[in-house]
Amino acid sequence: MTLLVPTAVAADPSCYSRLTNEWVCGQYLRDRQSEIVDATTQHLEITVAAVLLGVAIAFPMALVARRLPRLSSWILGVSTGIYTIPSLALFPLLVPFTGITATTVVIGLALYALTVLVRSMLEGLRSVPDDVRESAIGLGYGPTRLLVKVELPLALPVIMAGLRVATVSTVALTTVGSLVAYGGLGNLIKDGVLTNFRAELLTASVLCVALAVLLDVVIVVAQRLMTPWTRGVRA
Amino acid sequence: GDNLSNGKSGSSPSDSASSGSADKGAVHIAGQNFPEAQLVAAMYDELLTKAGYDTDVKLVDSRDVYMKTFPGAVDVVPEYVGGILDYLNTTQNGAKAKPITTSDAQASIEAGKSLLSEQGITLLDPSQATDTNAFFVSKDYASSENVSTLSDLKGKSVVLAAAPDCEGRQDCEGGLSGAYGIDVTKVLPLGYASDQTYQSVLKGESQLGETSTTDGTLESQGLVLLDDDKHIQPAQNLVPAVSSDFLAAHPDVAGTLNGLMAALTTEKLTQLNGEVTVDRKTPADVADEFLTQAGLV
Amino acid sequence: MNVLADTWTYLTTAAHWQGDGGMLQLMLQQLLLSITALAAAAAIGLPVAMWLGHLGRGGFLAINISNVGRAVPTFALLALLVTADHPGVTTFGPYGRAGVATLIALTLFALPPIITNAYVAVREVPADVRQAADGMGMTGAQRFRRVELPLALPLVVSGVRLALVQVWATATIAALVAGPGLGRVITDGFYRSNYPKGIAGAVVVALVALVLELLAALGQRLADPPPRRTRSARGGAMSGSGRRVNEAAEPLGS
Amino acid sequence: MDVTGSADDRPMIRLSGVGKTYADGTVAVHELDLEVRRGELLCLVGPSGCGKSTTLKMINRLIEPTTGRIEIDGQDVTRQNPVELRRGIGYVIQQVGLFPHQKVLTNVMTVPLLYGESRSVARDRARELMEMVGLDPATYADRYPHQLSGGEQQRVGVARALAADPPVLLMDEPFGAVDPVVRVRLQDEFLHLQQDLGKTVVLVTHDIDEAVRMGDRVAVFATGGRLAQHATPADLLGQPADEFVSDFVGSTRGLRRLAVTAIDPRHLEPLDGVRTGDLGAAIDVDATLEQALAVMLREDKPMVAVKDGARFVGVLTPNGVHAALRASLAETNGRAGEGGPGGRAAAD
Amino acid sequence: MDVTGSADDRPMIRLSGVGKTYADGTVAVHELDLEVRRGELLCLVGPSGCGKSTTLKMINRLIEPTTGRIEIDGQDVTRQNPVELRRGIGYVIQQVGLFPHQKVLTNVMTVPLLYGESRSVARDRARELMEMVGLDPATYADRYPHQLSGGEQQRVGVARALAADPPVLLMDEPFGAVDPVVRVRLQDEFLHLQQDLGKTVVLVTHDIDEAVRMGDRVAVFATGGRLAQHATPADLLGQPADEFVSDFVGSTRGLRRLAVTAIDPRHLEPLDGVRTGDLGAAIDVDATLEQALAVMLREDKPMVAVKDGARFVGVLTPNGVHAALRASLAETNGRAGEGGPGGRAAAD
Ligand SMILES: Nc1ncnc2c1ncn2[C@@H]1O[C@H](COP(=O)(O)OP(=O)(O)OP(=O)(O)O)[C@@H](O)[C@H]1O
Ligand SMILES: Nc1ncnc2c1ncn2[C@@H]1O[C@H](COP(=O)(O)OP(=O)(O)OP(=O)(O)O)[C@@H](O)[C@H]1O
Ligand SMILES: [Mg+2]
Ligand SMILES: [Mg+2]
Repeated sequence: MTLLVPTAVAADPSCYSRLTNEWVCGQYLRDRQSEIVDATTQHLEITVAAVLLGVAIAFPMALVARRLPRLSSWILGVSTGIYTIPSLALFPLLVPFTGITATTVVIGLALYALTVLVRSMLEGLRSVPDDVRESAIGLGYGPTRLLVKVELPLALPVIMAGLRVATVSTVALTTVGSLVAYGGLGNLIKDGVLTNFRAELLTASVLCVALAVLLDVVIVVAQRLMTPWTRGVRA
Repeated sequence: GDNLSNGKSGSSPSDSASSGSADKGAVHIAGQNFPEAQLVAAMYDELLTKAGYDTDVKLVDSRDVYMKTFPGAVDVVPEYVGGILDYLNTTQNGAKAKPITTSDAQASIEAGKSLLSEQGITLLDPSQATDTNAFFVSKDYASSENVSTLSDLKGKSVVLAAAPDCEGRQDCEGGLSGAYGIDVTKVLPLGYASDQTYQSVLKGESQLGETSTTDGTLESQGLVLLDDDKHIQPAQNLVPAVSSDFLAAHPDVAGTLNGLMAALTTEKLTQLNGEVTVDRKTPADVADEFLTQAGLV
Repeated sequence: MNVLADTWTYLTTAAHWQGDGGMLQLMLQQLLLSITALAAAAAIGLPVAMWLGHLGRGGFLAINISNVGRAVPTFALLALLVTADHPGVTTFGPYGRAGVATLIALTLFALPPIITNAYVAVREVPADVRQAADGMGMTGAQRFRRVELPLALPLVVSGVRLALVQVWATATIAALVAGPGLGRVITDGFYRSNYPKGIAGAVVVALVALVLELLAALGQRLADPPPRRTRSARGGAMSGSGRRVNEAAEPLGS
Repeated sequence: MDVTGSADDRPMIRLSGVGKTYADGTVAVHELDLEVRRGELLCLVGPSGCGKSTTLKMINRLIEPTTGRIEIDGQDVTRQNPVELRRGIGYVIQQVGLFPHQKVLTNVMTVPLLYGESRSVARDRARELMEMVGLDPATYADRYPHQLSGGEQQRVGVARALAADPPVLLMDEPFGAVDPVVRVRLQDEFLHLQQDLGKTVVLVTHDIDEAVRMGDRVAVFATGGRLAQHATPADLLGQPADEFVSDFVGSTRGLRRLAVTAIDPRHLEPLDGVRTGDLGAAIDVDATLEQALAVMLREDKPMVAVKDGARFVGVLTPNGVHAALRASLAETNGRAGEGGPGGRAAAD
Repeated sequence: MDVTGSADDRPMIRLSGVGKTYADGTVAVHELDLEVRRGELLCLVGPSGCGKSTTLKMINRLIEPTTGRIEIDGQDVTRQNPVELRRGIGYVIQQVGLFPHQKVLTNVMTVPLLYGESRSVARDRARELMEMVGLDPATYADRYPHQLSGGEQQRVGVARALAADPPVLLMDEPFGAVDPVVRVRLQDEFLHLQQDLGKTVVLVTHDIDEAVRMGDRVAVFATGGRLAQHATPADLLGQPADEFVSDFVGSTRGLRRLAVTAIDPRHLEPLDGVRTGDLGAAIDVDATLEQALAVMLREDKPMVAVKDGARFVGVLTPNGVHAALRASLAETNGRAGEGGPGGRAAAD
């Protein structure tokens, strides 16, 4: 331990050394640039993959829930139940099947996203005006086409609202992937918390926020583009 | 997809310098994700890469996770003698099983032999470097209460800031109250060597904090380690845990890792830890420096 | 499967429930924490979101800003908050160690679903209904209270329901700062490889979540009696037959 | 258009140079000048998409005009608080727009409650109005809008707008979805109401018969929100301002006048010499030509006796009806543009 | 009701004992027997809330009947795949129900695309139909439904239903929100279409004039979904089955017949002895009585010459019109219930 002091003096402590430990530190950004970029990329990839997988799972669940109203409370219950499983329990449960891989994280996060996604899809579909649905059915739309061509587009505002919440939640939740080494920025955050590494903690947190805002904007822009008819509906 | 890169994996920056031997195939290293484990894993990584292996390193939050795929998808783990044996003991024999570890490393390994072979795990030579639980107080408390060993706390009432698993354990709260007769009024589960634990002791919310013997940050924070004069800590010597099947196929790994174990001492490890946690050098850099100095690469 | 049996034993052992630090007490503490955080989020989020929905603008920004709070992992936020001077780690009444920090983190966590749903719900009230209300001389507030709010209510409540369940599940995080709640049982169990205990904690959390969900659903139904069929009603006039339309469409499979 | 007349009191509603161009460049209303007198019922008719609804919505500021000025009771509406403005103006929206979350009775009670009426007063008034629009409260009060037929919904909408008893009423195709029997009932009820209470009403309809029957005056719009003619029903039928109006009013517009033209004693033939077998029921001299013809057909007789009180004043034959119609048309043409008595006054 | 006639081919649509009771106990339709012949246009009229829309929706299974059996082309509809069933049936919904997320042109293209038409063919067909309903594609194709007026929206709905060219069409008040000029245009276009293509059509309307003008036969419903009369327009006007029908058809129902009764040479007066100054334009012997009267009024003449081809066959006076009307009514009464030629055929 006596070795510490000379080392510190000799190296002229950087702004992120434990002795100075500044919140904002350009040196840190430079020294760990590749690590930060890698973590951010991984974070983004895992988040996007998880949300997409979540949508893919939630969609059939919402359809079943709508078609069989008696099952709907069960389906919502299951999605809620899954959300309450601690990641501490869920990830080790998945590891024997999927190994210590990003897949594990993606699956886990997709499952966590179900609560929000299933609900918003169900609610979105229910919000479709009945006269529109009736005219479509009357014109000979089969259930699938009705869903794809009429109900989904009209459900979009509500579904997209759910997707926005699910996406930011997943950005935040991706950090629990550090449990199995694939936490993206979560790896840095975890380390930052553990070792009181302020620059690392702050940088990674800010990047999380930036990612969330970015994805949110992407979704909103996509929604605008996909729902041109909503513009100017209000007088 | 699996192509997602892991920030902490990959080989050390220096490995392109020296030529590797013939390609010997892949080795999967896993371990826990705290500074010392990062450091040791980085050493394994560099050594095995130099030895011609294609390495990948996955550092996870808890032993639970990698033990699900070790041995199997994971071949090599930087372990601690007491840590892995206790884990195997409790998972095989239940949470309340009688501990098989003692403060003697070799004896502990002997005691765990059947458990290890059952699992298909081989422990290589333990290092003399050891990293056991340790307990600290603030400098102020040490001087005002005049304590330097854990025995000095006998009969005193303290709040303990420690890992969430501390309560009842022989090497933690159990031993402190049992063997040392300390009155632990409350255990705050703030983590092992975590900043929260330090802060709690520094602020006086708790008097005693849990860390490791190789903690390189204590002095700089104004904290002092208390001597485990009754040796309640089981041996926690660093030891490479290797899949028995993998070892049979790649016997040269034993030599490579045993060499590293021989070169490490507790003091060295503490110093290297300090470079990682205080100076915040990257584990890979610190590992490389050490391996070069020690002539291992 | 031994683990499941042990979990059952753990759950059915009275001693694990009783007394200081027993699961019952931890559960109540966590409930208190969750409900307080939810109430705070609702008190902040609902008025802002519904007002913006009523105006029909500004929602993007409100949702986006509220998302910021949720984008930071809750444990990181908590770690940041406890290092601050205020709210810090000081004990806050029944909310325990770092109570204020925990409440802030959970409140920020609960805001996005509440704000997002409430905004969208009010915004999506059909234009002809809105216009009829304006045309009869309702003030903005009256239109809001008499027309938009009742029509939006199901979706608004659904947002709050969602937030409730999520906050409850996330409140286990208080264990990280030695705060109260069932998180302790879970972390303790999993970190000490005492799986029955950890799973028992998780099971209790899940069960309570379902009970909360059920209660919320009941409350929602009370606030919104069945004949109203609100969601279909918001769509327009044909709800009854619309429903039948679906039934009629069902048998042909997809 | 000098039909604005020499009213000594100010008009209740005055639009001057009002125009509306939608965001996409569609000109819905163009430079519109229009006055509605106090207590008058003005019908707006015109082809689909000519800007009738837009005009109506500009009056209660649901749509803001792009140009021009709208006054109600001498006050510029843009200077008024829109909420207070609308409180004085009942509004029946073309899309009906019932509140889907409220039962029928509650829908109708909405406006009185809004104005601070007590629940019981509002409920009584709502029940009364439901009766008036032909919806038995016992059956319909507790239904939700989606449980009603199209025409029933529309009637609820009318009842809702009437519930507040506002001095000005804007109605956008209020009877479009109901059958002729109910429609005539509603029209009559409404005319009585309006005469008793002297409301100022602007009623949009695409049914020229309805316009002629109900309007004190009728404003005919041409596509693009141009005012093509603003006249009494009789003048409109008798002397369309241009080809557009005459086309719009229809080639059978002369026959439409049957309904609004009173029997003229000058076209009666003397009773003497009529075979009594040829006479069916007698009608009153105040009746319209249409009613006279209807009686002849119902009785299957070639003529009908006309009485003034108890006294027979003559008989009317189909040729007499035709002559009366021609005379009435000629008369209108003669006094071109002079504000005569409304068609409705004659019809009542 | 033996008006179902002696058609040798099976009816296209047959309802037997069909009833619908809604969940809350409302009986919307009660034991209804009704047949629609192949290629026939049947109008359903009746007071608001009498079950017209419900009946229509039961035919394409948007509502399942509580009792009875519905056949289309001899097939029980409940045995058929509803989607396929509906593909063969065009449907115009009373609430219009345009797809708010699609532009006008896309709305109209919907059904052809549904049937696997290529985009370009569908687009051409949609443009054609937009022209037909009087909406210039250049102006309207790229608008969203909320940017249209009420009548414009309704017309898009009609165009959408026609786009698929289905053999059977169900139309629920398709022209209710459009002005008379456009309506007559639409009605004419539609009648031509139907005659050319021989579609079977059930058209709900509350406008008795429209029913008389368009229907081959008219079914009058009474409240509660009872069928009060099912007859040709001429029969309906001439001989209402009961008081309810005659009330519903209206006291001026005789005059309505003007529009559907052809000139009868028996009621013409000889040309000789007529002052030429009294004669205006001549009309064809195929014209209706209403057209004859309109000409007399337009020309302000007491009579009109009637030609058969190039040959003058006589003059018609108002008295002659009246006599012809009476004769036509008497004739209908005489052959009570006998399925005569439709009013429309006579009107064309
Ligand atoms: N979902 C429902 N629940 C209960 N009653 C209903 C429901 N839908 C319609 N009705 C009632 O059934 C009757 C028939 O309704 P329907 O819509 O068929 O009438 P309609 O003849 O089309 O009338 P309109 O000309 O006014 O559109 C009405 O009295 C209506 O109130
Ligand atoms: N939001 C809009 N954007 C663009 N054009 C519009 C919009 N709303 C209406 N229009 C157009 O303005 C014109 C007038 O519309 P308005 O609704 O006033 O017609 P209207 O006279 O009420 O017709 P109808 O009798 O069919 O209801 C129409 O051509 C319509 O297409
Ligand atoms: Mg309109
Ligand atoms: Mg209807």
